[in-house]
Parts: sequence; structure tokens; C-alpha cells
Amino acid sequence: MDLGAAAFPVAEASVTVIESAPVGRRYHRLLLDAPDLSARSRPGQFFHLLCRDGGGAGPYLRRPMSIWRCGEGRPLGFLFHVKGKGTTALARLREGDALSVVGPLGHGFRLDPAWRRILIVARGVGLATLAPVTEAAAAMGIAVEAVLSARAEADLMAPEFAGASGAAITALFDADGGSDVEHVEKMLRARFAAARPDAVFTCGSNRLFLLLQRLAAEHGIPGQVALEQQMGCGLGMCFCCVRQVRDETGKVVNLRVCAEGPVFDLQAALAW
Amino acid sequence: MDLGAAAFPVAEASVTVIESAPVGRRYHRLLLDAPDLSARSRPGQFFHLLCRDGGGAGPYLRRPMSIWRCGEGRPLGFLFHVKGKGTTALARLREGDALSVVGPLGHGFRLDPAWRRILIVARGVGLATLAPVTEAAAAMGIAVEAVLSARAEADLMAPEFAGASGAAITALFDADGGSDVEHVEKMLRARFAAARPDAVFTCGSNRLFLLLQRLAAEHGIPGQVALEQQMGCGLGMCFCCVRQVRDETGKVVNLRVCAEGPVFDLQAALAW
Amino acid sequence: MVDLATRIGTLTLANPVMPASGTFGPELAQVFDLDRLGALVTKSVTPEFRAGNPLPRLCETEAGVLNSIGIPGKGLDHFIAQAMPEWRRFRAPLVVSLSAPTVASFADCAARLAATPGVAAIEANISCPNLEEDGRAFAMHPEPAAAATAAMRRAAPGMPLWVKLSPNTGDIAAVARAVEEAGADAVVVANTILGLAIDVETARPKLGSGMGGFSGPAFKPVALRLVWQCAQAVRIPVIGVGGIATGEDAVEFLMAGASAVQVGTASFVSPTAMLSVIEALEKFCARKGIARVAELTGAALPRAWREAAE
Amino acid sequence: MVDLATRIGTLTLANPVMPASGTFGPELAQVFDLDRLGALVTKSVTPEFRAGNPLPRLCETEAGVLNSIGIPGKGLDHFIAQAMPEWRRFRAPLVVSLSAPTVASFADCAARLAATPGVAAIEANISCPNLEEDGRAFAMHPEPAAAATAAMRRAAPGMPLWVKLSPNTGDIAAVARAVEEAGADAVVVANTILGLAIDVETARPKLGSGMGGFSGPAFKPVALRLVWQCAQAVRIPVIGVGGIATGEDAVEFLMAGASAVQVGTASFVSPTAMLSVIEALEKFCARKGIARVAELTGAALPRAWREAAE
Ligand SMILES: Cc1cc2nc3c(=O)[nH]c(=O)nc-3n(C[C@H](O)[C@H](O)[C@H](O)COP(=O)(O)OP(=O)(O)OC[C@H]3O[C@@H](n4cnc5c(N)ncnc54)[C@H](O)[C@@H]3O)c2cc1C
Ligand SMILES: Cc1cc2nc3c(=O)[nH]c(=O)nc-3n(C[C@H](O)[C@H](O)[C@H](O)COP(=O)(O)OP(=O)(O)OC[C@H]3O[C@@H](n4cnc5c(N)ncnc54)[C@H](O)[C@@H]3O)c2cc1C
Ligand SMILES: Cc1cc2nc3c(=O)[nH]c(=O)nc-3n(C[C@H](O)[C@H](O)[C@H](O)COP(=O)(O)O)c2cc1C
Ligand SMILES: Cc1cc2nc3c(=O)[nH]c(=O)nc-3n(C[C@H](O)[C@H](O)[C@H](O)COP(=O)(O)O)c2cc1C
Ligand code: FES
Ligand code: FES
Repeated sequence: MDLGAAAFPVAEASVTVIESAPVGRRYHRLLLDAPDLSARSRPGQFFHLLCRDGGGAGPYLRRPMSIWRCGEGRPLGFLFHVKGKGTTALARLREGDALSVVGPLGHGFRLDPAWRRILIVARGVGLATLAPVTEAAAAMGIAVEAVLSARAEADLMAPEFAGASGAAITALFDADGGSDVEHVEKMLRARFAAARPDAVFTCGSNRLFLLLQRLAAEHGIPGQVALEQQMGCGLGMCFCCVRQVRDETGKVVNLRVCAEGPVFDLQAALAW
Repeated sequence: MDLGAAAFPVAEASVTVIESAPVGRRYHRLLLDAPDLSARSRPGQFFHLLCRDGGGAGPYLRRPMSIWRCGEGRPLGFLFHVKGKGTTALARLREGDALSVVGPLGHGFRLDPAWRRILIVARGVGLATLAPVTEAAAAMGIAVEAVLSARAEADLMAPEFAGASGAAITALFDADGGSDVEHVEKMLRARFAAARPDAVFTCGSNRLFLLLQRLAAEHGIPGQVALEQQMGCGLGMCFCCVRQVRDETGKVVNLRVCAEGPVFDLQAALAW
Repeated sequence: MVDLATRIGTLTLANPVMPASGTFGPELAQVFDLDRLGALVTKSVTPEFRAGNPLPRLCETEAGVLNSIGIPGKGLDHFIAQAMPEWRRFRAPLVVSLSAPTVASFADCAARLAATPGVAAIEANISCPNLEEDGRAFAMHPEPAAAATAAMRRAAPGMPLWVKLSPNTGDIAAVARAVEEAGADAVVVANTILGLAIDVETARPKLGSGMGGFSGPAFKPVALRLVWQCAQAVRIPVIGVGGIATGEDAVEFLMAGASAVQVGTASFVSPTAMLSVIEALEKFCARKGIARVAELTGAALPRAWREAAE
Repeated sequence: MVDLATRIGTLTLANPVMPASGTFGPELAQVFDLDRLGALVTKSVTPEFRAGNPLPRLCETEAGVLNSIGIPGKGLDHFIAQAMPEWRRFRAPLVVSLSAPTVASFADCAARLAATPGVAAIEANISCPNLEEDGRAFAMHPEPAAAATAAMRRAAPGMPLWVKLSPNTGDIAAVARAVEEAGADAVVVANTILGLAIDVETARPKLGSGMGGFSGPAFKPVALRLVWQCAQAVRIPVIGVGGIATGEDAVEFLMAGASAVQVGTASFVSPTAMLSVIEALEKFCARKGIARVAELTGAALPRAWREAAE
């Protein structure tokens, strides 16, 4: 955790929804009035959200959600796939409703000021997790190239990804075969040859993760991956959210996505 | 049950709220668009309401609620005290929301066309249960006198009681001692002497019930009382809603408020 | 067209959905055609008149209810003379739930019910106190459960005999095996589990009689586990009950090894719940391309995984 | 000012609210000052390294959760060497939950914990499989429960010893009496109850290991009943746990006979739940004019009614 200076770095707080809007056919975004939490949040961290609609209906447990927008003086934002009970309740929230959040949680992405250029490979709503990296990189003068893969054009959400970062985006769609692993491999190899990135980042697809892991290893490029796992407590207490990760000695151990992650070293993480 | 002609006299139906409004400080009224159910409902019957606010939040079991307004071509209405979890959820419903109702249930009041004049004694929200009697009596040319007892003027709801029936209302308030049993007894005795009613009706207060039972017995006037009891099924299946009632032979038996009631003979019912 | 028929021993039901004892009565015919149910199950009948327990008899909890009704009723004579003619108006098979204070009384009553036209099966509610064992429920231990079952079996040889087990035992599989060996045709799993709620304002239990039986959706994970354990312990059919409110709930119970299901508390919240369960079961099978609902039975048991692995 | 202090044997806690084992860790210090709690309770420590159970390890139900975490951990040596220094940073008394596969191992581990500075009490989690009894949990029957308790009592004579009981037994009062006689200073009632959930799309249990432990608000009525039964069976303090999420829940458990309460699953939904419970308890007592929270203990038990009646 990036503990910062606060005595209690993680807050349980009730905050107000300032925007709630559908994005494309299957996604939704929420902006929250939470200046203190937004300022404390770092790209790659997440919040644990109590998914209760305005009337109080929703599933018993909280749902983990990556920070999509954050920063000093900006609303705290989430962008999510409306999938099951929890996200459906979240999507029913309206401007002015209260939302209980716990966070910021977990370890976020690490950006090295020495880097000149990074490459992001994201699929589906994985782009929500990586979106704040583009802005943070831009602010540090690091150029961002992104390869976004989606089912179809309506699911791409390129503006939601890039924000004001000016990232250069290549879009791949299932429909035209553009997102096939072989095709992506060819494309990435060409990129690596043309302008080798200083680091790679990924989230949202097991197949793209495996591909990027392999190519990055081959080219000796460091990388980071944000993993997902079902959560109970979100804080590191229940041990239900483990993923297999290789430790320094190469041994496979179970690490908690909420506490040791959600961002892991690209080569240490195992496929899921 | 007044079964009527329908194959299934009791419906489980989702109906639409057409009005939802507070009444005084502690009460609330709901009007529902349910033409068929409203036409089939009789004064003294009740519905079992699923108390879920617009968001689906509310207690697990339904809540029994007397019919306050009903009839051919009229909305189905309920008037209730906002008391606990269930009624709070009900009061949160808004115009256009759906409400699941089961009913009409139970045996209502019986009115004899030969009667000329009846007397109603109600306290608090008990008047909601007796309100439709005034209108039914008016329609049959039976004069209605009503004695309404309430904590304070704001809780009286005389217009909610009388509707368009033209009932003659005497109001009694706790504040000025008007609702003391001794005072009510004196008043009722004077009425009985001046213009003996053909029948008496009561709901809402154990003390007023006992008083009316005693006076009616003394004067040989038939009467009816609507009882309340906590319910599970509302249909007669669970036996949780029993009250002690004297059967024809004078033996005290447990009868189900939902199935044998909620309206019982004034002399047969026992105090609670 | 999905075949919804299910067999419980010699009895074939048109579909696997029926009410749970004590949460059902002919009164529900005011709401829908009861002949659409797989079977009808009466509230428990006792040999003698019983007034029932003190009030309040029911209280609400998080997603469930506690009850302590106390099996009020007018006794077996009255049941046979007055209630049976009413039940015979329905075509769906009638299961009479029977509760008695001694082994001998269980046997007597079973014989009388077996001689009553219109009784399709007896469901023995052995969760009641056993007067010969200090009031401990028959269903708590294998021996008294088997004794009651064997006595009923002898007294009513031809009559389908279901035995309803209790969650208030440390080893329900052992009880299930004991009643199977004693001649039961099916086990019904399970009755309510003992629970308690306290009114903090009065410092008294919320139910008039203190503890009560816990049921409803909150109880479902426990009931489902009991069905799963019994289905692996016996060869006779298991009838699942506890917290079932939706078609999906029913599918879970069937997959855990039940051949049929009972719906109890859910009917209080939605009197038409059983119809919804039947319709949803049919839709589920159709969507999954399952021709007979009976194929669902046990589909999630370890033995099914092993078979799938072979 | 309400006096919130509570006594568990020789140990006095500043207030009766503490976490339930396995749902708590030093990580919660990121959210609030853990020294505001009556005690700290570690997740169960086992003698050896354990990897834990297959995924998924948790699933949601109606108002509750099922878990099958499998007590992953690095073993007792690591706990004493690495975790204890971290725990010693807190001032609230530390209760170490201990789980072991044999009676001898329970005794060994208890002796080692008794020799470790900073351990205020041992909570023996005897719901784990007993390798000497075919894997049946110690807590299922009085004899093995008493054997484990007696062995720990001998191995760690001066150390406060709490024994955590399981709902998965037919007679928890008998188990409570047995561990009391074997020397326990308190019983913790109760661990999770066995439950199951099935994914109807895949026809597989929702938890990787099949059945799991059921906890949360849906479990509360059963846990409260277990506390009520144990409080009437033993003279040692009972610590209540199961579904507690609010101050009112805690009052119910105290009135049912508990001297303190533990909060488990509720902390997942609200990490500050324990603070809310402490504050609400204090407010409740103030409103009712109760000077000491300890007066609530047992206020709803039949013996309290009888005393009131006299
Ligand atoms: C650290 C982290 C960050 C995430 N960030 C985002 C994000 O920015 N946008 C987004 O759309 N999704 C994100 N997810 C996934 C998101 O948490 C799930 O989609 C969500 O929990 C689904 O809940 P549901 O009730 O709608 O779906 P259901 O399918 O009904 O959920 C059932 C259960 O499965 C769990 N679950 C289902 N899918 C996932 C998943 N992919 N990861 C973890 N648990 C899951 C739920 O939490 C719940 O416990 C993130 C997950 C993690 C762990
Ligand atoms: C046949 C019948 C007709 C009724 N008609 C009306 C009416 O027209 N207007 C009105 O305001 N109230 C009426 N009541 C009472 C109404 O049902 C209760 O006020 C309501 O159930 C309270 O629910 P709650 O969740 O808000 O309160 P809570 O106090 O939280 O309820 C807790 C439990 O107690 C039960 N309960 C509480 N008070 C009563 C009561 N007086 N009668 C029965 N059960 C109760 C609830 O149903 C619930 O099970 C009627 C009751 C019955 C039986
Ligand atoms: C109000 C009520 C009364 C009950 N009465 C009986 C009964 O008389 N006999 C019996 O065997 N079970 C009785 N039960 C238990 C149910 O038949 C069923 O086993 C239990 O409620 C679990 O199912 P459910 O969760 O679907 O309600 C009763 C349950 C309730 C809620
Ligand atoms: C995820 C999880 C892990 C648990 N691990 C343990 C454990 O290691 N040792 C133990 O004694 N109890 C364990 N428990 C049981 C709890 O301590 C507690 O007894 C139970 O959850 C009931 O309380 P609750 O409803 O407040 O959660 C665990 C419970 C959960 C939900
Ligand atoms: S969610 Fe509990 S440890 Fe990660
Ligand atoms: S409420 Fe069930 S019998 Fe009346």
C-alpha cells in the first residue's frame, strides 16, 4: 500500500454520486464527490463498493472496482461492465444518491521517471484499470501507446481510456479478426522492433496476458499486470482472493490480489 | 370469504401506485390502479402487501392492511400508520412504482339493509378499516354516526374517514381528556338513550372495544369488531394469527384473524 | 416439451414441486388450481386435539422466519371425518403429514391413515418430542427414528411412507440410513432448524415459547447441504425442502440429489411461488436441452463428477 | 458513563467486542485504531504450513456467505517469530486462535503459545478435522472435545483457555459442559455451520471444495440459539459469535447469555462494524439506564424471567 501520511490510509466512507451514466451498451460510469479519497488514490489501486441502489437493494458483499479517474481536485471515477447483481445495483444509482466506499486499497502501478515510452495492452473493461496510467504517464512526460481489444466498436471506449492523455491508440475488434492472438502477436512484434517500449502493462484478458508475458520476456522488457479475483474483505484478512505468483526464488505461492496486488510483476504472475 | 363468482377469488398481483402521499405527521395513504380488485373488495376485508420500496428493499414478510377505499371504478386505497420497517418501505413508494398485493382477503363487515342507523367507534388508524363502512352504509341509506378518538387534532383524519358519506362525526382528543374511557362511556350512553343505533362497529383500541362490548350487551345492540394480529401467510395456512373468540357454545377457541376474521362478532371476541 | 414427472418409490408425481407441511392448506385453492402441484401435503396431524403454542408464534429475521406454532389441530378423528372429504376434492396425490408422541401412537395413526381412502402417502414428522425419550425429538438419533419408522412400516405395509428428518442432529446421514433400513420409501430433508430471536426492548424471546424453527431463504445453504449429505447416504429418494423460493433454488436441490422439492415459507411471501417454481424448472430444462427433469437429480454430486471424469 | 468492561475468567477486557478468527488481521489497522477493541483474535494458527483450499473459497448467499478457506498459513514457528512481533505493537489483549490435527499437537502448540510473550489467551478452534477420529471434528462430540481441552489445560496451566464450539453437533450443550469440566475458561459459540451452494449453470458446488462454513446475518438466529443453550449449560463465560453486525445484534447475544461478542463476516461489508457495535452498545445502555454492560448478560434467559417473577 502507498500509505501516505494519513493515520488511517483506508477509509470507509459514504460519498455522493455526481454522475451516473451508461457507456455503450454494456458499461456504466460513476463519478463521485470524494475529494480527499480521489487525491489519495493512485492508478491501479481499487475501491471496495457496497452495491446498493437508491432503495438499499443489492448483494450482501462489496464488489472490487479499479480506480478509473482520480487525482487532486477531480471526482473519483469508476467504469464498469454491468455484469451481475452487484454492478446492476451500482448502475441504478442516480446523481445525489449515497454510495459507501472502502479504499483506496491495494498496490497500484509503478511508473519509472526514467522511462520514455510505455505500451499498454488492454481488453474489454480492463481499460478502466489502465486508463489512469495513461494520464499519470502523460503527466510524467512518458509517451503512451495503447492496443485496445474489444468485441466490437461499440465496446471500445477509446475516449474513456485516453482521457486527456493524448495516448496513441490502436483498436482491435473480434468482428474483423483483428483481436486474434496471432494477429496481435505479429503487430506487437512489429512495434517492439520499431520502437521498443521501456515497459508494458496489461489487464483484462488471460490470452493477451500470456502473449505479452512471452513477448516481454523474449525482449527483456519489464511489465506489470493487474489481476482480478473474487473478494471477501478487500483488505487482506480473509485469504479468499489469492492468485498463484512466483516468488523471488521461483517458487509458486498464493498471494492475495487485494493486499499484495492487484498489480503484479508481469513475469511473476501465473495465468488463470 | 365473500368468494364472489371468480374461479380464484384471491389474486397475487403487481399493481401500479397512482398516488402516494403523507397524511398528517404519522400516516400515509396509497391509491392503486387495480380496477378488478377494487371492484371485488368489500369493507373490512384486507390485502397482504409486499412492502418493498422502489428499489426492492423491505422486510421479508408481507404486511396486512385493511381496505380503506374500494369499489367499482375507484382506485384501491390504503391508509396506514408509518410504524416500522414494512410501513416505512410502503411510504417510500412513488407514483408509477409497482406494488405486489395479495387479496382481497378475510371476511368483511356485514350490513343489514333493514338497519336505519349505525354507530362507529374508532381510534387512531382503526378509522381506515371502518371508513369503507360509512360509504357502504350511506349507499344503502343507513345513517352513520361516528365517534373518532385520536391523540391530537393532527391525527384525526376526519375527511379520510368520512369520504363522501356525510357521516356525522364526533371527535375526541387525548389532549383535552375527551378520549378518556369514562368520558366516552357517558357520551355513548347519552347517544344510546337519544337515538339507539341498530348496530355498532369498532376498531383500533382495546379499551374502546371493551367499553363498546359492555354497553352494547347492556342495550342488546348487535356489533362487529375488526381485530388485528401479526400474520405470516394471510390466507389461513400458518395459524400464527389466532385470537381468542367464544364459539356458539360459549367455549373460548383460537380463530385465525386472516381466515375467520378480521371482522368478528363484538360479543364473541375477547380482549387482547 | 420437458417431461416433469418424478417417481418417489411407487408413486409417480406429475411434477416434482409440492408444498411443505404446515405452510399449506386448502385455502390456497382461492389463489390457484392446486391440481397443478406434484402433490399436496397437509399440515401435521396429531392423534389428539392440540391448542398450539403461546403467541407470538412467528417472527421475522433477515431473509427468514422463526416459528413456534405448536401443531394446533383437532386430532386424527376430526381430520379423517372432516378434513379428508375436503382434500378428496383435489386430484393431486395427497400426502398426510403425521406427528405423534410415541412409537406406538405413530403406528396406530399410520394404520388408520392407510385405511383412509384418498391418502397417497404418509409423511412422518419425527421432529416432534418423543415422550418415551424425555421429550427429545425422534429425529435426533438413528435408533428412535428407526423405531418409529419400522412401527409405521409394519402398521401400514402397502402405504408409501416418507420420513421427514431434522437438521437438529449431529449426523443426519446416519439418521437417513437408519430410516431407510427401517423401511422408509423416501426421506424429506429437512424440517426447520432451531433458532432464537430476542426483543432487546423487553429482554424476552420474540416468540411466545422461546426458541423456534428457522426457515426461509436464510436457511437454504444448510438445507441444501443436508440434502447433499443424505443423497450420498441412502438409495431411496430424497425430497428437498428449506428456503426454496425460485426455480433456480429448486434446480440446486435437485442437483444436490433431491428427486422432488417442497416449498414452505416462500408461499407466505408469494402464494403463487410453487407455480413459478414449476414454470421456471420447465424453462431451465428446455434452455439446457434436458428432456426429463429427473435427469437433474444428483447432477452436482461427487459421483456425477467422477462419472463425468471417466 | 456506561462501564463497558467485561470479565472472561481472569482476563478483563475494556469492552465486550472483538473480531472473529479468520475474518481479521493487522491489515484492519489501516482503517481504525485496533486498540479500541476489547481484544484482538488472530486467524487460526496451525502447527505446520498449509496452502489452503482450492478456489473459489467464498461465495455469497442470501444475507450470508459460505467459505472454505482451509486455514492457509505458514505454521506456528513462523507465527511466533514473524507475526507475534507485529501483534505486540497493539495494546489490546491478543487472543491466538489455535487449530491442530491431534490432541497431542493441540497440547504442544498450547505450551509453545503459553511461553510466547504477548499472548493473552488461547482460543482453541476444535472444529477442525481430528486425524485420530477419521477426520471428524473434535467439536462434534463431548469426548474428543474434552480430550483436546484437558491436554491443552495441562500443557498451558496458567494461560486463559477459550474453546470454540461448532454448530455441527446434535447437542452443543453437552460439548460445552464437557469442555468446561476439562478446564476451559470460556466457550466461544459458535463457528460456522456447514452449508452448500450449487452453480446451476455448471452443476458444480460454488465453492472449490464442495461444502463450506456458513456465516453472516442469515446464520444469526441459529448462533443465538446455540449461545442461549450453552449459557444455560455452563458456568464459565460464553462468547457469542454468528451474524453479529449491529449493536442490537450484540445486545441480543449478551441477553442470551454471552459475556462478550465477536464480529466476523460483518467486517467484510463494513470494516468499521466493530466500532459501530461498541458505540451502539454504549448508547443502548445509556438509553436504558444500565450502568454496566455486564448487566445485560443473560437478561433474556429463563432464569432471569424466573427471578423477575419472584
Ligand atoms: C481489483 C479489481 C478491480 C476490478 N476493476 C474492475 C473495473 O474497473 N471494471 C469492471 O467492470 N470490473 C472490474 N473488476 C471486476 C468486478 O469486480 C466484477 O465484475 C464484479 O465484482 C461483478 O459483480 P456482479 O455482482 O455484477 O457480478 P456477479 O457475476 O453476479 O458476481 C458474482 C461474484 O463473483 C465476483 N466476480 C465476478 N466477476 C469478477 C471479476 N472479474 N473479478 C473479481 N470478482 C468477480 C463478484 O465480486 C461476486 O462475488 C475488478 C475486479 C477486481 C478484483
Ligand atoms: C387485518 C389487518 C388490517 C390492518 N389494517 C391496517 C390499516 O388499515 N392501517 C394501519 O395503519 N395498520 C393496519 N394494520 C396493522 C398493520 O398491519 C401494522 O401496522 C403493520 O404490519 C406494521 O408493520 P411494520 O413493519 O411497519 O411494523 P413493525 O412493528 O416493524 O412490524 C413488526 C411485525 O409486527 C407485525 N405487526 C406490528 N403491528 C401490527 C398490528 N397492529 N397488527 C398486526 N401485525 C402487526 C408486523 O406485521 C410485523 O410482522 C392491520 C393489521 C391487520 C391484521
Ligand atoms: C409456520 C410453519 C409451520 C410449520 N409446520 C410444520 C408442520 O406442521 N410439520 C412439519 O413437518 N413441518 C412444518 N414446518 C416446516 C416446513 O414444512 C419446512 O420443513 C421448513 O419450513 C423449511 O422449508 P421452507 O424454508 O421452505 O419454509 C413448518 C414451517 C413453518 C414456517
Ligand atoms: C472467511 C472466514 C474465515 C474463517 N476462518 C476461521 C478460522 O480460521 N478459525 C475459526 O475459528 N473460525 C473461522 N471462521 C469462523 C468465524 O470466526 C465465525 O465463527 C463465523 O464466521 C460466524 O461469525 P460471523 O457470522 O460473524 O462471521 C471464519 C469465517 C469466515 C467467514
Ligand atoms: S479479499 Fe479478503 S484477503 Fe483479499
Ligand atoms: S396469517 Fe397465516 S393463518 Fe392467518
